[in-house]
Amino acid sequence: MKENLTLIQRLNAHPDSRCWFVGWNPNGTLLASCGGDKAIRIWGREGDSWVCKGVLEDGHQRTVRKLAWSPCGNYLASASFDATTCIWKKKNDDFESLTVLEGHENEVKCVSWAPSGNLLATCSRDKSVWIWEVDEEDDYECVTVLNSHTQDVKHVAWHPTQELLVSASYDNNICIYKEVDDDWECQATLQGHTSTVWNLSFSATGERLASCSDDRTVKIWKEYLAESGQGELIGDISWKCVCTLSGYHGRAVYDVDWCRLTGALATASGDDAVRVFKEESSTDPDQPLFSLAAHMPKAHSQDVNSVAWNPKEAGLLATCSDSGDIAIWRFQEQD
Amino acid sequence: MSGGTQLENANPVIFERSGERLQTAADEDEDVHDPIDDREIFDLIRSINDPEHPLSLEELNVVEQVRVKVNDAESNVGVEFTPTIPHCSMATLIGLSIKVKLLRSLPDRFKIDVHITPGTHASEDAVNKQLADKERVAAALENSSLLEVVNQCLSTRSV
Amino acid sequence: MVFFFLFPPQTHCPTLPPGATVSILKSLFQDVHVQSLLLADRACVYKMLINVMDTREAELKGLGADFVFGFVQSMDGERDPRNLLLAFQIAKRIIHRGYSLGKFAEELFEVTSCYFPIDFTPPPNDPHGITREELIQELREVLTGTPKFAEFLLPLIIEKLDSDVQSAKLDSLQTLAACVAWYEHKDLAGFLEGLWASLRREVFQTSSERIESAGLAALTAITSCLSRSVLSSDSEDALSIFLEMVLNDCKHHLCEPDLKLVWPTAKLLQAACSASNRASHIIVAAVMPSLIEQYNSKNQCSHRRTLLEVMQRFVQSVKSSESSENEELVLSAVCPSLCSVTFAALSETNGSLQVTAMSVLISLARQAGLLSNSQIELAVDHLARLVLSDEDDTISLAVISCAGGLAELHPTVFITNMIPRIKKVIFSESIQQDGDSAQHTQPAVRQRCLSVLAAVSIKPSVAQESTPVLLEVLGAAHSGELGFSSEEAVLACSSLKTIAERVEDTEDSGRCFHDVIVPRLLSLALQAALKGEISSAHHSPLTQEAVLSTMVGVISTACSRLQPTLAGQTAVRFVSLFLDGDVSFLPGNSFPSQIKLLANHGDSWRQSQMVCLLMGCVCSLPRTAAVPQMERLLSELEEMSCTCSHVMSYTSAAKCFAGLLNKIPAGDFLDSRLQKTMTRILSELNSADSSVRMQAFTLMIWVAKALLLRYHPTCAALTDKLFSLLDDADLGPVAADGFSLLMSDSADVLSRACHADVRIMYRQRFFSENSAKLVQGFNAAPQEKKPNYLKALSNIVNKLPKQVQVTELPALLSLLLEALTYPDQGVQLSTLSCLEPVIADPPPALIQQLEALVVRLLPLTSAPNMNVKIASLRCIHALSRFPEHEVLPFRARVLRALARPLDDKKRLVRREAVQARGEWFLLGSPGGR
Amino acid sequence: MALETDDNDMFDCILMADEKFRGEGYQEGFEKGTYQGLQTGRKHGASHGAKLSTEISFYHGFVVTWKCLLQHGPDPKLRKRVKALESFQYLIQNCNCDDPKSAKLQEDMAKLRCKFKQVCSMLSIQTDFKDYTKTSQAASF
Repeated sequence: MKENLTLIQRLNAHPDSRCWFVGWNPNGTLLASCGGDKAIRIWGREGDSWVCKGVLEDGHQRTVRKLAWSPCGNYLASASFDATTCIWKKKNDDFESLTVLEGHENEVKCVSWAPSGNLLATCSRDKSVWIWEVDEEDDYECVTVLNSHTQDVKHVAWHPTQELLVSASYDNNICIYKEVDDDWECQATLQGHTSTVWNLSFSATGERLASCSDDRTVKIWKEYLAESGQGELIGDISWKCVCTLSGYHGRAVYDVDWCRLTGALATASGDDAVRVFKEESSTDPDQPLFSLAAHMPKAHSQDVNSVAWNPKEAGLLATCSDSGDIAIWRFQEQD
Repeated sequence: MSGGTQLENANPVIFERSGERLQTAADEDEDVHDPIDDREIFDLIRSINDPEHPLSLEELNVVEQVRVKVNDAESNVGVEFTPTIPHCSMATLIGLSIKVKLLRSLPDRFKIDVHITPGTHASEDAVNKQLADKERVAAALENSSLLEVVNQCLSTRSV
Repeated sequence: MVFFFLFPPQTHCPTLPPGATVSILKSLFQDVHVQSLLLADRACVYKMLINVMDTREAELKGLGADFVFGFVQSMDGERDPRNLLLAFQIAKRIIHRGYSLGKFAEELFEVTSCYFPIDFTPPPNDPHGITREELIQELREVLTGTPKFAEFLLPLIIEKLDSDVQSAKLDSLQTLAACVAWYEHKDLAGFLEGLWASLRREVFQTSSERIESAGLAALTAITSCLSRSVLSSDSEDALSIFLEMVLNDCKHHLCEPDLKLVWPTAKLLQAACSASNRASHIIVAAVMPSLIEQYNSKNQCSHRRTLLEVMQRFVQSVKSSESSENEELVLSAVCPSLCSVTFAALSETNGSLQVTAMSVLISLARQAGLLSNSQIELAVDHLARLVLSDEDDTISLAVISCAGGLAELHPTVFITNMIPRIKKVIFSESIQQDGDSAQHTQPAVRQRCLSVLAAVSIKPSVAQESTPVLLEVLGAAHSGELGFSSEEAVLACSSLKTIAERVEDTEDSGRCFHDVIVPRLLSLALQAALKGEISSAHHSPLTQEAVLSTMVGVISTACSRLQPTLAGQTAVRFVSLFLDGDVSFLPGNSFPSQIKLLANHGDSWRQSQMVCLLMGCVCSLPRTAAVPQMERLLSELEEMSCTCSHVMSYTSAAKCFAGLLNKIPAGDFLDSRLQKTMTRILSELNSADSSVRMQAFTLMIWVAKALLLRYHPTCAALTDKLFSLLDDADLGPVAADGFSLLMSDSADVLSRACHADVRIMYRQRFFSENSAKLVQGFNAAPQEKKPNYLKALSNIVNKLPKQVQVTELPALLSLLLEALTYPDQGVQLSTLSCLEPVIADPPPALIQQLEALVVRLLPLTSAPNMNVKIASLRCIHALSRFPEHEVLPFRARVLRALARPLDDKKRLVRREAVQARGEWFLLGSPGGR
Repeated sequence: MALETDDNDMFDCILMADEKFRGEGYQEGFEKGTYQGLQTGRKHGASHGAKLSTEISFYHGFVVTWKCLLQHGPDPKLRKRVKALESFQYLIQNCNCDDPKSAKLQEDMAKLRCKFKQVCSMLSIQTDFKDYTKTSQAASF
């Protein structure tokens, strides 16, 4: 059971530093990583091994915390502790810095692109979430500043199909935002975690949301529409926690990623392990059961910070760690 | 922080430094494996300078050997520290210094937890949570003014 | 500028008619505005003034206060530090040579004090090399020079103490301490409160130790000033009033339950207390009782220990009066309760409390005539109990030193009480219940007893009692009674040695060793040797090398301290014993008639190795003592060293030979003797198939050393031979090690302690004469021989004083760096240990080699051998102090490399790694460096 | 009789004195207390009110000025900005600062500050006058 997560390659991606994040481009050909060395690295396949295709340096003065590929795959956004967000544009095989989004008072913790590609969300320790609008000529304009959290905002993520934004925070809560007559509002606040919520990931359809936390659990939230059933009925959407994965992780869970192809749920944890959970087939959607499908105890020599399923190649998994390493895994199901 | 400004707790009780660890024959013996033990961890942190007094954390009894727990085999370290006064605004800084000292001095296989001794500080939970948040610790160490204070706490050259 | 031609600085001008000086000066002061002159000309004026002050003092004093005024005007507004130094000198002369200040005291003060505190920092590479310290010192001597300044200076100091600038505080405090030395009570009276307030603040809220101690020193100075002046003062007692103020502000801190501020308070009060006998009386009376009461009321150990330490410091700081006969002692009132507290603490279970208590005990005992006999008895009882019972090392160490201290002050109690008890314990033999075997006192206890015996024997009277016990132990060990181990025999010997070193050198202590101890040792050793030959039953530990060599230590220490007559006798006895088997002076006779200790006994090494005892004696005697039958002695020793097959025997013989040779006065006898030996040595060494090459080599190296020490020319021939041997197939490595023997002091022979003829700087001399040869040899040598040269090199450089290393380093650096890459641990270790001090203060040549240095050092931090790891880590630690811009580029690399030793299996390695890595982290980081 | 009563009176006074004085003492104390309480309360309220109103009026002035600057311009970009300014203005006007007790005031202020940040960003103004919005200082992390 534990053998079905196999290491394909290990890359010393950010030597003498930590690697904070790894992310695949939409068609799964490129992997982007960033870390404490203020650098962004682009990795691509050559033959059957992964090699560094490029390094994006001196875009930021401090740690680059997270990255986001635009849905079209031609833009890369980077969030940094230097309080700025940088937009990089792909020029054939190279990337060039397009603009720098300023406004946050301190560390920007996360950036995320809406499915349409017209909206960009950023969040920061200054407790605010900003939404930016992108126009044809690559101009970015802040359309709103949201202050629904009382603490450091750790993560923002967009719904895969709708213009729905979720954010996770040091205040243990998750907020869900929606645009109501061209003004963004916090629609719901999901409470349940007992410590910092580090990361969020929607299921393929977006009716379910996975959250992971410093409280060493992963929670699955499900959307319940108001009685009338009509989707467009604005307001009183509600999300309920339908499942809590506890007792699996030895320390904080820093990242969770829900594979859009297989539905497998991968987690990255401070206990150096990478785990994959599968939903038991034919379980009640209101009380789903997830079981540990794979567990790689010493996946990295230090904390695992990020985990990402390849969007096109089912079972291909990338992880990264405080050790500065990136690891590429293959997850095979065995019946 | 600076010598000139009025101290929050101008007159702390001063405790005596414990002597150097006694060396045993085993220490000299190539073949013996000395596990990392509580005293060793304590020796790492006891000499840290307090951010506002010209004294070490040991002399202020902020750290004590009994509040250090290490498990070499399982690679984890737990340290509890006791702020000199329950409203000490330096608590976070002291905790940060301890954490950084351990990060710099221990093999990276170790998981390091630094907490305030239960019931000894007004905003105990907040401080503990902040110290446990590695993202914020990392950010703190990129903040030169914070890093400066921490380095001064860790520097061996006397102020 | 006519004056400058008239008064060329530093020259006397007798031609000048009397009175001319005065008029010239007058017009100078009137017509010249000095500060508008050029720097150099101003300097000229000052030099001229100094000059005339030295030559024409009387005339100048005739000018009266006008002279002072003139000077004040001319220096007013001086900016240049060089000129300031001159101006200050003039001011000093004015003050110290009693020029009348008239009504210009304040002016003179103003014009100088405006530079206080000095905040001058010399420009980089300043050619005039004027330091801030010079200026501070000069100015201080001016300001503190006369009580006339008191009314101006003291307020100024109080003001400056408020400054946030640390250096200003420090300077003010030191100036305060300095000026008070000259003042009387009346000069201080008005400012005491202000001064005290500032001092208290500085000590309570200090941010640096230097300021704290300066503050305390100032307080002491003030207190002693008041103590002085009170004798003359008519009405109120200034001292007690001041101390009352101090006590009122402080005392309550000593009584606060949570001991807040105990330490700073105690320090203040102790500073005052140490100022004078009267101060001690007042403070102690006011403080001690409440401290003792506090102690008894506390039950938390850490609190008690703190209090006890505070008390100990007070006892220490008490100043006993010069004429203490009739006066009652400061502490006599509190002594009883203090003792009971101390004894109570001694019987506590808490170790640190006991240790503190012992330090109190010592400080009490140091107060002459304070402790009563019964109290000392009691103290000794406690110590004895601790020696016999307590397992903890720290405590037993403390006990031993405490016992030593007490025994020096109160020997009798130890003779009557301690020693008998210890003796009883050492030789006690209790049968276990199950009765299978005789159960002796545990080794640990015995060891402590033996060390205590050594520690307490400083007074001859005590030694008289303690040494017999130790000899008895050896006797028992020899005859195998009571199961004494050879370790215990060794310990007994080293205790004897300690006594031989520490016992006060008196007629009868010397006698005791000459008459009793040395003969007894000899006879024991001899019995053991002979017994060993016959019965193979019980082998006496006294034939073991470890025991013998410590015995040598005893004998040589004893002999080196003998008075001439006794020395002569001893020499005769030993020589006749070893040459003619004369055992007459040995106790416990029953020796066979025919003993020939120096004859070649084939395999009977037990007798032949006895020669080391001979060495211990004849090589350590004062050079005045004549050694009889020298010629015969030398030839027999040479014979033995070249023929005997037992390592210790032939080595000792060689050492003994060398030891004697070193002291033989230069002349034909010496040269002819040397010739014989040289030819023999060389012939043996040159015949490749000789069976005794090793022996010959040993003799050679020791002879070489003997000659090297006394700068004897023949030495060169031997060292050349030694160099050539570095290429020798079998002797190569030994030869390399030989160099460390040449360069290092040997414990038991050829040392200054043994009155050997040791010239100063013989190492440097040897080095400068031979380093070139070494380098050539290295370059010429075949690859597989090179290590020998490197080892030899590091052996030599290792022992050189640092300044020599630094000067010679450039020539050798490449070799040393190469040495680091050789796998031989010995080479690595010695190279590292000689690199470390050089790195700590690097010459330019080294900085250029930085890259190479780092490349070679880093791998060594994960070497197999822990000492190599430690040494290399120390070097890397030292590297972090190189100029920042030089080392910064290596930071990441070093930090990465040092991550591994952090997880080393040896704690000592980890410790070094942590320290080194910590420093490198601080490099180039804000607040770091 | 009279005497007696007198006596009683006298004794009464003496007996009662204690309570009487305690009562008076209490009264005085109470009044003093209330007065001082009010005083400090007023001071506190005043200073806070002042802070708030300066902040709000600053925003107001800010909006008005920028609207003037941007008003007449066809450029769609400008329009957006004006729109943003208008919504900011709307918030300012509907901020119920007349009721200091209401929790809504805090909400509104939060909204205002957010909007301010957004507008600044839109107008690409270096908000170096962050006195109102700035929350963190150097030593925090």
